[in-house]
Amino acid sequence: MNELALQVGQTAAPEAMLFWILAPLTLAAALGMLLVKKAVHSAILMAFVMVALAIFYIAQGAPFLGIVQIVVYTGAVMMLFLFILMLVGVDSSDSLTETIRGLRPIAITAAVGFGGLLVSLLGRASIGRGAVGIEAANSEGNVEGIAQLLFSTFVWPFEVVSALLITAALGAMVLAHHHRIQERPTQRQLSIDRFRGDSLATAAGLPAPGVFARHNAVDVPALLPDGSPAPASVNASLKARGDVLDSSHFELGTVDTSVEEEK
Amino acid sequence: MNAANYLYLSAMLFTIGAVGVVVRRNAIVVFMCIELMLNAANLSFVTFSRINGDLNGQVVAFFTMVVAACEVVVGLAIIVTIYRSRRSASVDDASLLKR
Amino acid sequence: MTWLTLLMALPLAGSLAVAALPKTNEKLVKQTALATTLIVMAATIAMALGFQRDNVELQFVEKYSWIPFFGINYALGIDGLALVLILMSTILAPVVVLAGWNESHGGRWSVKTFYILILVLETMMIGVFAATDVFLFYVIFEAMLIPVYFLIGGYGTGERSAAAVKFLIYSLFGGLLMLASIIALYVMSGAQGGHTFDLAALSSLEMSSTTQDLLFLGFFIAFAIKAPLWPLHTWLPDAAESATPGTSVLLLGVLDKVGTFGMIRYCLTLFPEASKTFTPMILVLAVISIIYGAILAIGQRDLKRLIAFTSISHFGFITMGIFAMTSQGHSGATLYMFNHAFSTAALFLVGGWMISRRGSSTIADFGGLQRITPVMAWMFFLAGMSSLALPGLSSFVSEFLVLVGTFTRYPAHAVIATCGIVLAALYILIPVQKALHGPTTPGNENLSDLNLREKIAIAPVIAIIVVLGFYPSPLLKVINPAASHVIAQLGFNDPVPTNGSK
Amino acid sequence: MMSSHSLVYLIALPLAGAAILLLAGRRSDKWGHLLATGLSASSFFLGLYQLSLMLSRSNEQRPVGQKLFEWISVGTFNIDAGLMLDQLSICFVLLITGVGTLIHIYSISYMSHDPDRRRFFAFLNLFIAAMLLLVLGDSYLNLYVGWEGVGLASYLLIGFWNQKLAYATASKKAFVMNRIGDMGLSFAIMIAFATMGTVSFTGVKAAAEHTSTAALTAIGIMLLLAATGKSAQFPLQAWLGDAMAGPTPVSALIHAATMVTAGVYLITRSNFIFDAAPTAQLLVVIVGAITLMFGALIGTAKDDIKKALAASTMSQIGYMILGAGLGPVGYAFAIMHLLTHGFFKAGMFLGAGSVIHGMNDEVNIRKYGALRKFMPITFATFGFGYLAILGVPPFAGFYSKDMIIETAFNSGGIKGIILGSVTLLGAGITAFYMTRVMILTFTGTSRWDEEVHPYESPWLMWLPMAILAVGSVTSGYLLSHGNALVNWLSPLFESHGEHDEFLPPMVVSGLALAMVAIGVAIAFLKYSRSDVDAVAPSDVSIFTTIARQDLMQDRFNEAVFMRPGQLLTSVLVKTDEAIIDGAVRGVGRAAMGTGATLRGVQSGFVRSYAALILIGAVALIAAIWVVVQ
Repeated sequence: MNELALQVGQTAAPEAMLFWILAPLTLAAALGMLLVKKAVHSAILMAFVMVALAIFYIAQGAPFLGIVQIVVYTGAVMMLFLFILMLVGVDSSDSLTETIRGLRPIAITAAVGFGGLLVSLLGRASIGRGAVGIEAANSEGNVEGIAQLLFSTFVWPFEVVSALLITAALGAMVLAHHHRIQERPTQRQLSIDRFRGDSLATAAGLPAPGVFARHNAVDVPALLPDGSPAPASVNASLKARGDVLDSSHFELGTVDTSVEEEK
Repeated sequence: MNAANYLYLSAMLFTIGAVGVVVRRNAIVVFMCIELMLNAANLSFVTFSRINGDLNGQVVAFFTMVVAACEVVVGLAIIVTIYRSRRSASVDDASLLKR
Repeated sequence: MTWLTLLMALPLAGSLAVAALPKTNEKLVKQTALATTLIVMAATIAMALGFQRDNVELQFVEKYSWIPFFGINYALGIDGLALVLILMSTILAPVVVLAGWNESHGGRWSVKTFYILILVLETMMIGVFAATDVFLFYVIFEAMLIPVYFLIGGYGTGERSAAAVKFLIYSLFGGLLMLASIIALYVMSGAQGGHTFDLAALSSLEMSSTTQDLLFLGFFIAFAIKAPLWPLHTWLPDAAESATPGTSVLLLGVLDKVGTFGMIRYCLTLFPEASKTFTPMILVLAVISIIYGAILAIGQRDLKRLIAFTSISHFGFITMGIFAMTSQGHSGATLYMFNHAFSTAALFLVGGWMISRRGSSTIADFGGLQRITPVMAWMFFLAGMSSLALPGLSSFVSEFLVLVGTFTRYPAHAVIATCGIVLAALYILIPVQKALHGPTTPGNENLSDLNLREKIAIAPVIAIIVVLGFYPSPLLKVINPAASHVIAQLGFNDPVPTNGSK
Repeated sequence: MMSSHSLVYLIALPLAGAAILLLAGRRSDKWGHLLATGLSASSFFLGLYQLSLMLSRSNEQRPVGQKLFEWISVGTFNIDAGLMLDQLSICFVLLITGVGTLIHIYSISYMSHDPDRRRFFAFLNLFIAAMLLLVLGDSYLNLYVGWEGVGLASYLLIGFWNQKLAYATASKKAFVMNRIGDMGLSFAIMIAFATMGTVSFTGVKAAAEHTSTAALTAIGIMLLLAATGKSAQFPLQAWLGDAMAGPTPVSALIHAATMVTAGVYLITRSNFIFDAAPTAQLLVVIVGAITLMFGALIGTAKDDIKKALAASTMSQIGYMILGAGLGPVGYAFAIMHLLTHGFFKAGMFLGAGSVIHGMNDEVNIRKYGALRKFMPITFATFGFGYLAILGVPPFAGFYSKDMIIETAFNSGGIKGIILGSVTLLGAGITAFYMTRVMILTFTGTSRWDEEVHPYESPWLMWLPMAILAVGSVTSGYLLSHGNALVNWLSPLFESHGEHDEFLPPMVVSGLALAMVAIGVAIAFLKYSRSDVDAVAPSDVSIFTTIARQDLMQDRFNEAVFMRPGQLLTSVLVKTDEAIIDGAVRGVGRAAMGTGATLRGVQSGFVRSYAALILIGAVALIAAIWVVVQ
């Protein structure tokens, strides 16, 4: 092992300490991602891994990347993940039992083989010269160095990547765009429908939700004149989702019908 | 401390990501595992950049991040679309390729 | 003058013209196709008149660079062998169009498509015999499969799709082996003075005997599949059974000749040593084909399959003649290719008419046709006589030349092959008896005899069969120099009379 | 050899007749038969003209040749379409065209009620042309063309009424068995070319001297095979009896007078080969002897008049082949017997045709009887033929057959005694069965069915019979007078030293006549004294049964060749389907099976694809791990 390759030389002790503390934690977090049931927990563990990686970047003389990692990745991308998670249901937890027979042992065996082979290859690998260290390259500042490269050698890929970004943004919009199945009804059409409908009861429009004076949330049905809740006053999708509040306790318990009209 | 350690760490993270892609059914988790693999690769790039003493590795890692961002955007859009029609984010439910 | 390109361009132009016609005017489509094939035939004959028959070099040579990067040329040129085969193809084409006037109806696609395919096929038939660039040959060799595939699969009868697929895959398999050999030749040519696909240049390559043997086999198996040699023959009966008669004529008459043509032009020329090595084995296969094809023909119940098996027997003769390595065998084999095309064409066309009238291709369904449709019966009989090589008809000359040529060098093979002529009598006379003779069987009473169009179509074929039987010299004079040239290049001399001293 | 320009017309005239009649179709129904007869007759007169030219020249100058065009020429294999007329050919030319013309005339009347008479005449003309080509060709290959040509004509004519399946089968059988013989001719030509480098008669004759006996023997045996096929000799004799399915004039012309004698022509023509190949010659003699007995024995049991005559033909050709096999001394006698046989057998066949015609197509002699009174002319002409075939002096057969018997005895040693005895015995049996036919047909009581009213044939039919009868009476004397035929043919054959006479000619003649007398007597005793059943008795000895079945020839062929052949065919058809094509289909099925199995991998689950990618990556890294040590 001493003949070994990738003799990078001894790094500073603080870095070693950082590595040996953070690396196991990172590995544990990554493993945890696989093992936890709730996707949102996975996302949080993932965010931890990314922050840890950002720290490693900075420790290795790549402060620009480290910052980008935190800002773009942990900040934006992970937010996006969480956002989607919220959208599809943050509460749902996955079942970890395997449904495809034989897949898990195959995957684990393959992964162990893969990791083992990769590590052992790395152990044998050689680039034929000693490590240089990043200090010289960063002599004019890390950001400046990267900018130098990006706008000279890599300017063409850079432009292509920008086109890719725009395309991806457009693609996301196209994909997420909801296609109308029917033509959007015009006001005129709606009006005609109201009057030509089954009954004239809805001609004046649906009742607004909420119990006036006591409650005006959209998920509370309105009360009919006799005090019973009006189902038609709540949006159908809220009902379907089961998010309608019970309005029974806002009902008028007794309507005093005995009051005589004052003459 | 040997910089190669970062590479070993990177290899292990990559492997964990790969396993995650195979064993997890939730499309979003699968995506996160892919991100993990990409990040593992980035760690390698940064480490190689250090070993070689030039910034090319870091630039490539930068590009990787951009591409990963694009991929996440499009991928999540797809997940949302699928979820909208199937009410499920499980990759196993989208097995129409077979038929 | 660029005769050969002109010949290839004419049918292609005809197919474009057909393509431009309206789909509904079927008559005009057919007339255009017929006119095109007739023009091509006239052009071929005009070219043939300018052929110097004693010149063994390639004539009407053309060469243009096609894919310069790989040294691929569009190179054409013909010798006596190729000329005879091109003549054969272009004479058969109008006959097929005229004879199969109605066979394009009831296909999967339109009448128009049928004739476009036929005309495109004709272009390739000319090209495959005229190509002198190995790569060009290969391209046309494979491309020819496509129109035939559609002709069988789209316009055939019975299990046409299965037969077409079997034909295509079988042929492609052979073609791939050949492609491997061609690439190997190309690579070797690079090491010996520059990459080329030129036939003449490739034939002077130096290679070890093992290499030569392997490459020879690549070519030979492709050709043995094409000219079905036992045991690679099983695609043919299926294809012939399913194809329309006209397609079968082109398939057996022309396409399969590419196999035997290729054996002479490519196997013998490119690999003289390997040819000698494999001659004993090939001769055995040829003899087996002769006898086996004949016996199986006797055992067939279906008329089209029967004719297909007779062809397997005939191809055995041709192959035997080629590898007998005598001038008689070689000339005989080439003449046999020409004659076989016409006798099989006659059999298939008349058989096709019989089948389309009766609505069945089972021999047992016929009976007593001699009394009901005398002209058709006579034509079938004559075609059959030609197929069994009756002296005085064209096939006899070629068959006898092959036998004599083989006997002088390989007496045992020739003796066994000669037994085939008895079997030939059986495989022709049995269907003749069952279909034409005997009392009229139910279902046959109202069959109509040949109409004028059919008579006109079959007349030239019969005329060629009869005239060449008595006077084959014009063809033999074209063939002989080419055949002797090949034999001489291989270093063979005809055996001298032994006076029985052996 | 002198050249002539007119030989081709001998063939061209009848060939043109055939072509015109076949191509003109129904339009020539009215005059077709006349044209055909006329063309055949003109060919005959052309033949006479050639004979007269020949007679006017000296012996050596008599053969003439004509080269028409170059037929096949490849390398050293050069065959011209050439004709040659020499002393031997002219005999055949006159026999073919002469008897042929007579039979044309006969057929005008015989076939007058047949709607296809024109086609019949076309085939007859085709036959004449082919047969003339056979005898005029100047090389074995040209002969071969005529050889198969007559086979084709024979096939067409036997199967003339092919709407009857049995007749069609008979024609097919004849063609196929002939083809076996033709194969022999092919072999002979191939061997000749391989060993001598030529196949023309003159070329082979010249080369034969330098050629080894083994090669010549091989050629000879192959020629003999050819001859047995065409001439219905053992072992290829079985087709001749069935060939009687054809119209009777055909039987007279093709299957009695001309085509079946082609084998004799071939052997005589190839004398230079057989003379130098004693083994082949011995085989020829053996074949002739077997066939002459074979035919004679079959003849004794046949009730069908034409089949009885056919058996007799077979037997008589056996005599000729035997004669031809006896070498230089025998050739001329074989030819002489051939010519006389041509007359009397054709005459008898025409007589039989006349009887059949008068008896409403009845062919069974057991249903004849007492026809002498109703058909006097037929009786007379048939009777002359009968006397001629028996060899009663001075009828034709006496001269020719006795010569063969004599030569057989004189061939020396034990061989001579055996052959002589066989020929004598054959003569006796011939006398027996011919007398039987004669008695059952013309004498005794009538046994025919009620509705039959026998009548004499019209003059167009009896005239040819009469002419042939004259021939049967006189030809023998004319041909042997002053050794006319022997001297005429002698330039063609090697001169031969005098053989020791085993028996004096008078003794041989006496013996032969005695045998004939015995045969006739037995027949008289058996059939003339007692009544004959109209139905053939079934309680007969095993020998009669066997003889009735043509000595089991068909059974033998069926058991030994046909059934195994059919078995082989059906086995091969199944093998081809199951094994060879099965292998091809197996490859296809294997590919599809593999696909079906691998299809399971395509589960549709993204994760299983991902797992596969992972496995692929592992494999890749493992490969790198192994390679990059």
